[in-house]
Amino acid sequence: MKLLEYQGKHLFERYGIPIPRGRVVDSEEEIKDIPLPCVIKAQVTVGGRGKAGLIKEARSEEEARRVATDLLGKRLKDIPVRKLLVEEKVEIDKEIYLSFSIDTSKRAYLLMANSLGGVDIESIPDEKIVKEWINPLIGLQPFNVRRVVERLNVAQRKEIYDIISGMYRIFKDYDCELVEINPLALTREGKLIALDSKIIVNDDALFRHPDLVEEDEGIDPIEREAKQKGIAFVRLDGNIGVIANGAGLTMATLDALKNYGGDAGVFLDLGGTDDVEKVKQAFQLMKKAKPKVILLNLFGGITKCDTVAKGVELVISEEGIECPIVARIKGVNEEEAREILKNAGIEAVENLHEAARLATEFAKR
Amino acid sequence: MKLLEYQGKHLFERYGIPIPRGRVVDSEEEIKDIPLPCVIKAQVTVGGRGKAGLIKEARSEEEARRVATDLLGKRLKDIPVRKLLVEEKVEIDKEIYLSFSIDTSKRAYLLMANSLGGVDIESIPDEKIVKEWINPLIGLQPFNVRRVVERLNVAQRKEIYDIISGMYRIFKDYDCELVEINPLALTREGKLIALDSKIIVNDDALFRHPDLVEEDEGIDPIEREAKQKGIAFVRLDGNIGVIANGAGLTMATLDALKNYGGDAGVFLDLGGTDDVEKVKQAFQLMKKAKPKVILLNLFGGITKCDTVAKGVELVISEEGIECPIVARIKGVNEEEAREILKNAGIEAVENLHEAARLATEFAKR
Amino acid sequence: MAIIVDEKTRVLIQGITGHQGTFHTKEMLRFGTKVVAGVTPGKGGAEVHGVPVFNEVKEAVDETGANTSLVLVPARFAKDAIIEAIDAGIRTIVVITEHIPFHDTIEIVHYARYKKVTMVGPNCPGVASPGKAKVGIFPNHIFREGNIGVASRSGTLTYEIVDSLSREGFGQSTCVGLGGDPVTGLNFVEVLEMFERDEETRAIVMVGEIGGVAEEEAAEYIKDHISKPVFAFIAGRTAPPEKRMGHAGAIISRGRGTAKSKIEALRKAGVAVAEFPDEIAKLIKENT
Amino acid sequence: MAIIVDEKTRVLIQGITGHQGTFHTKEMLRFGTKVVAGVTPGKGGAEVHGVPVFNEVKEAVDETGANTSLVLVPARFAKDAIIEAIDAGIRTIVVITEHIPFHDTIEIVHYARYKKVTMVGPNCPGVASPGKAKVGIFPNHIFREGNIGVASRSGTLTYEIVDSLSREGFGQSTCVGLGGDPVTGLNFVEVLEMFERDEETRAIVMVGEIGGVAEEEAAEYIKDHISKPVFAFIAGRTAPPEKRMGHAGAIISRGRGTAKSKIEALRKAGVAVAEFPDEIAKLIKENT
Repeated sequence: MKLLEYQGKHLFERYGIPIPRGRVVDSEEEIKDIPLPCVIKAQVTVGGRGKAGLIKEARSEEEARRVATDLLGKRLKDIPVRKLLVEEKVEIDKEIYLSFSIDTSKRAYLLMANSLGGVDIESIPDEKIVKEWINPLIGLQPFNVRRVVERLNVAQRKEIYDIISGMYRIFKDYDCELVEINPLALTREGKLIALDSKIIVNDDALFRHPDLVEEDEGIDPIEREAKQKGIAFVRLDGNIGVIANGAGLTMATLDALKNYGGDAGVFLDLGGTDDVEKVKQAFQLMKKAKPKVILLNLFGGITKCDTVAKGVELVISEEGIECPIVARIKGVNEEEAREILKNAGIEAVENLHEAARLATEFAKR
Repeated sequence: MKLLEYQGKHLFERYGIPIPRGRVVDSEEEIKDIPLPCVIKAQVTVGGRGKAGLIKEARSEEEARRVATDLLGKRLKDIPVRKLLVEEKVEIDKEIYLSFSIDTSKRAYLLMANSLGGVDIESIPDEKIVKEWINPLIGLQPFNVRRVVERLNVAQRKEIYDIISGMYRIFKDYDCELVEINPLALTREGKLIALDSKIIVNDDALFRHPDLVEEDEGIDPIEREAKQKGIAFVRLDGNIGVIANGAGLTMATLDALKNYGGDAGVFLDLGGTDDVEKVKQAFQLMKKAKPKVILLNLFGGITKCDTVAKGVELVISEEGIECPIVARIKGVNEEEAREILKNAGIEAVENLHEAARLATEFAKR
Repeated sequence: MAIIVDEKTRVLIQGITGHQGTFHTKEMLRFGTKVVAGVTPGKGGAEVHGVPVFNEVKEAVDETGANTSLVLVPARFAKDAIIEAIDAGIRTIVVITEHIPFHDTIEIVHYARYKKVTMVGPNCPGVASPGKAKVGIFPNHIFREGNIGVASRSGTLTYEIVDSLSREGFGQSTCVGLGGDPVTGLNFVEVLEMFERDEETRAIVMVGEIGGVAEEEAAEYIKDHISKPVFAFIAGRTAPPEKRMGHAGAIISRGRGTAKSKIEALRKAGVAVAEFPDEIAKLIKENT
Repeated sequence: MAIIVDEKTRVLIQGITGHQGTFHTKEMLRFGTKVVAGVTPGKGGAEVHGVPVFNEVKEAVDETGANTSLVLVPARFAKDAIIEAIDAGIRTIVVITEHIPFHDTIEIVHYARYKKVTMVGPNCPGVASPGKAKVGIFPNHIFREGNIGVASRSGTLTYEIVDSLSREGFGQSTCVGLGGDPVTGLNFVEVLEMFERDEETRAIVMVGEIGGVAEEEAAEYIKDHISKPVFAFIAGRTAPPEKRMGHAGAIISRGRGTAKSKIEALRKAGVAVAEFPDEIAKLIKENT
């Protein structure tokens, strides 16, 4: 779960990391007694707010209200702007990048820092990034922080030390995949202030953090529904709806389509299930995404082929499926599944090549 | 640092471990609005309060005041009773023993439990004690607690589980060497209450716990002074004052004395020092303990022999030392040391046997 | 020989009394695996398909000599179950459970290493050495005894590939499901090393996915340390960046972990990479 | 050969610029030890008796090839310093510092084991292999090259015993100060094992103290695993229970850790136990 900037900053505040004075509003009427001049920032978790013009400044309350009205009507990558963070404008002398994340290959926590903050860390050459790996069994030690502070070349050593320590505590206490400050501003007055926050909490650990409430960001309602039902559903750019069991197999199906010139519009992983009802739900979700053709690729194991076939049959008989379905069936009970699908008017092929070719053909009609 | 019972119980309360209603008083006048019937317990850290008659009951406020007046005048192993804990009397159905300590040989934390609480754990046969070892890098896990709770055979599983978890957090948060509840009472009403607390905090970690204040228990003023000065000083039952450098050497000197029939009255380890002033302080402390003879056993290394000799000479010339001194000097600068001591009227021997024999002789005069 | 599990494997199933536990106990027994014990706290004394159930792992190990554990418990209890198994002396742990909190997994992985315990997974289908033992949830019928070592980050895709290998006459020495999480107990490099040392294994098949750099690291390792022929399939060539493709680990993040980079690295290391899952058997035929 | 430290030992001193650090740097250099670097945060660039000082251990290791660290930093910074040394690739760590918080020590000891680092101490005088290297604070003049391995929980008492051995013609292969804390990186058992394997060592001297059960465990181990003659001295025969005799570890607590139980256990294991420190040389003469 990605926290919105203001949610992250609330955590920063609780952990002693300085943030600008300011507050969150969801309408222009709330803009009163704000620090001036101010910065008004759209609260969305997708990146690229700055370039999209969703971060603006204002010098008077009147201007701030005008900016707010304007921003609250905008969208970024289809996500509507519903909240704004109004903050004092800070005069910046220097910008620093700081983050805690995970190095999956070293199986360690990774502390990164750079004194050229403010830009995307990806655009900074690797040798200019200070990296420090932390063993999870022993945790962050003072020397790790010292090594980083030393290389940032900033006089406020004690303050940075405390900020890094606070970030680490958030990282651990909240099961984070990422805690990032970019930039940490050094102001003209020599103060350090976190101008932005980026925090990603591990979804699998959310049960330990009932205090974190996901903001309704107005994301794709089908993806939301799929998430609630425990189905892996990803919307893509093409027009072929792919359903398979298992993430690897679903990806391999997407790849096979591409080999024949077809483009998937939905990635839907049934997962390991032997429940007709769940199969039905998956096809109902798929229907909502309105693909031109559905490609079903099944390797039966725990998820038995006939169970899936029954689910498909049920959806067809109860509510119909408008687009054609190409089915490739293998594994446990494949014969029974073929029979059921045949009766429902769907001819199953045995070969992924053939299925991909056929689906692409339908999609291009 | 050993916490007094009431200090430990304050920690228990903060960590959600149930304790009896009650309060601490240091005079009989404070006994007002107390729970009745009550138990009045002398607050001293030395063991054996019960047997010494320092835990009493009272059924009325008047009786309680009488008991308090009596207790506040007593001593246990020379320690005066200065505070009392007045608590509600609890009707006990069953008594449980619980503790966290350290198994130095397994280098692990040790959780011990027993359903025959209320007596000294040392008197319970080993096979009747439930033991669970916890690796310090991974910490207490739910299964450790379950294994213990399972074997205690008490219906209040959830409650015991929470009590054990709370004890572990105290153990870790406060750098404890021991956190013990003996007994944890199961009351007739089916409630669990910690009737006693025994907590030992690692002295070397006290700098991390400024909230813990050592109670002035009126312990030996010389031992207190030595502690403040960073000198290892232990009072023993004999009449020979032993000063050596290094704990092992000091112990070996005590043992050598015993071989010749002598008994040490003071164990004083100079430690590794090359400071005349500290040597002087050590001898001043020793003088206060009024030994019949002082046995100085020195193996010079970092602590140079002549430095110690100078310290002794200084004390003799400035204030005098009444009892005879037997000195055994070896190692770095031993010749210079002999010379200095000779001028101060002390003849040094080279051999521990000879020194022990001589000191014993002086002590028996 | 085979790797990780073999005829000496004595399996304990943590979470045996659940729906999955009961089902897979039967399937593993049918495979010929020595399933000697199960553990479900509070259910001690019960039996599942003739396998005795205990309350605690220590008890189960002491009574049955179990040396390998299969973890099927729910995600939030997994860390506890795994540490219990490690402390009880289990030497190999196969973790099927998915959605284990990431910070739990990373601690467990290090603790297992400290205690010199081999941990496979989490979020994996298990390990199977045909003819010897299966510790996992793979369908039984796909395997065939033979000399191909398979290591995979995927689930059903592995089944598909193993099935096609078996049909084409390429049996397996051992098939290892590494798991789809970003951090796992074993990565490709460790398993490649085991297969290289295993006399029974003649060729190695790697099934990779987008996300992370495990395949790139494997490619580096293969160059210098693997003498046996290696074949690979990488899923996710057409996956868009920043979207999790089902698995927590299957995500192209910040430009890293693309299929392209993995395939290139592997090819540079002399690995034959298939375009379709069913092409692997053909590649083996051509190259061995 | 010798154990733990030898001619390949390249020493880094953590806390080199302090009073103790400066003094012992000179003494170790005089002993012939290769002291190659020092570390004191904030003092990088300085020199101590010609030894370069760095701000960080990693830097010092990279520049000088140090493989062994001597820790002299104050107790409250010791954990940090030791983890830094372990993470920087130091293979042997000798911790002189006393009064390290106990919970810090126990974590460090496990972390060192996980990383396969040999840790000696804390609260110990160090390790010396006469003619090769001294990493510690022992006086130089007491040693003499030879074939006696010495392992001790004590400080000056060890000096005294080593000195008397040297005077009587019994030189030492290696002398190891285990440290006086209740938990230490190496105990008698581990060092006995090293001495047993060390070809240069012909006989072993143990200097024990009251407190803990390390001597009793050593006795058990000697029975089954040590073929070389072992001699011992145990300090504290007359110490009263429940009083700390100087060291944190030297305490007879709850009836355990008495000198009597240690001496009996050792004698049962065939170890000759001396009554006075200077008796050991005599016992060796009589028994070898």
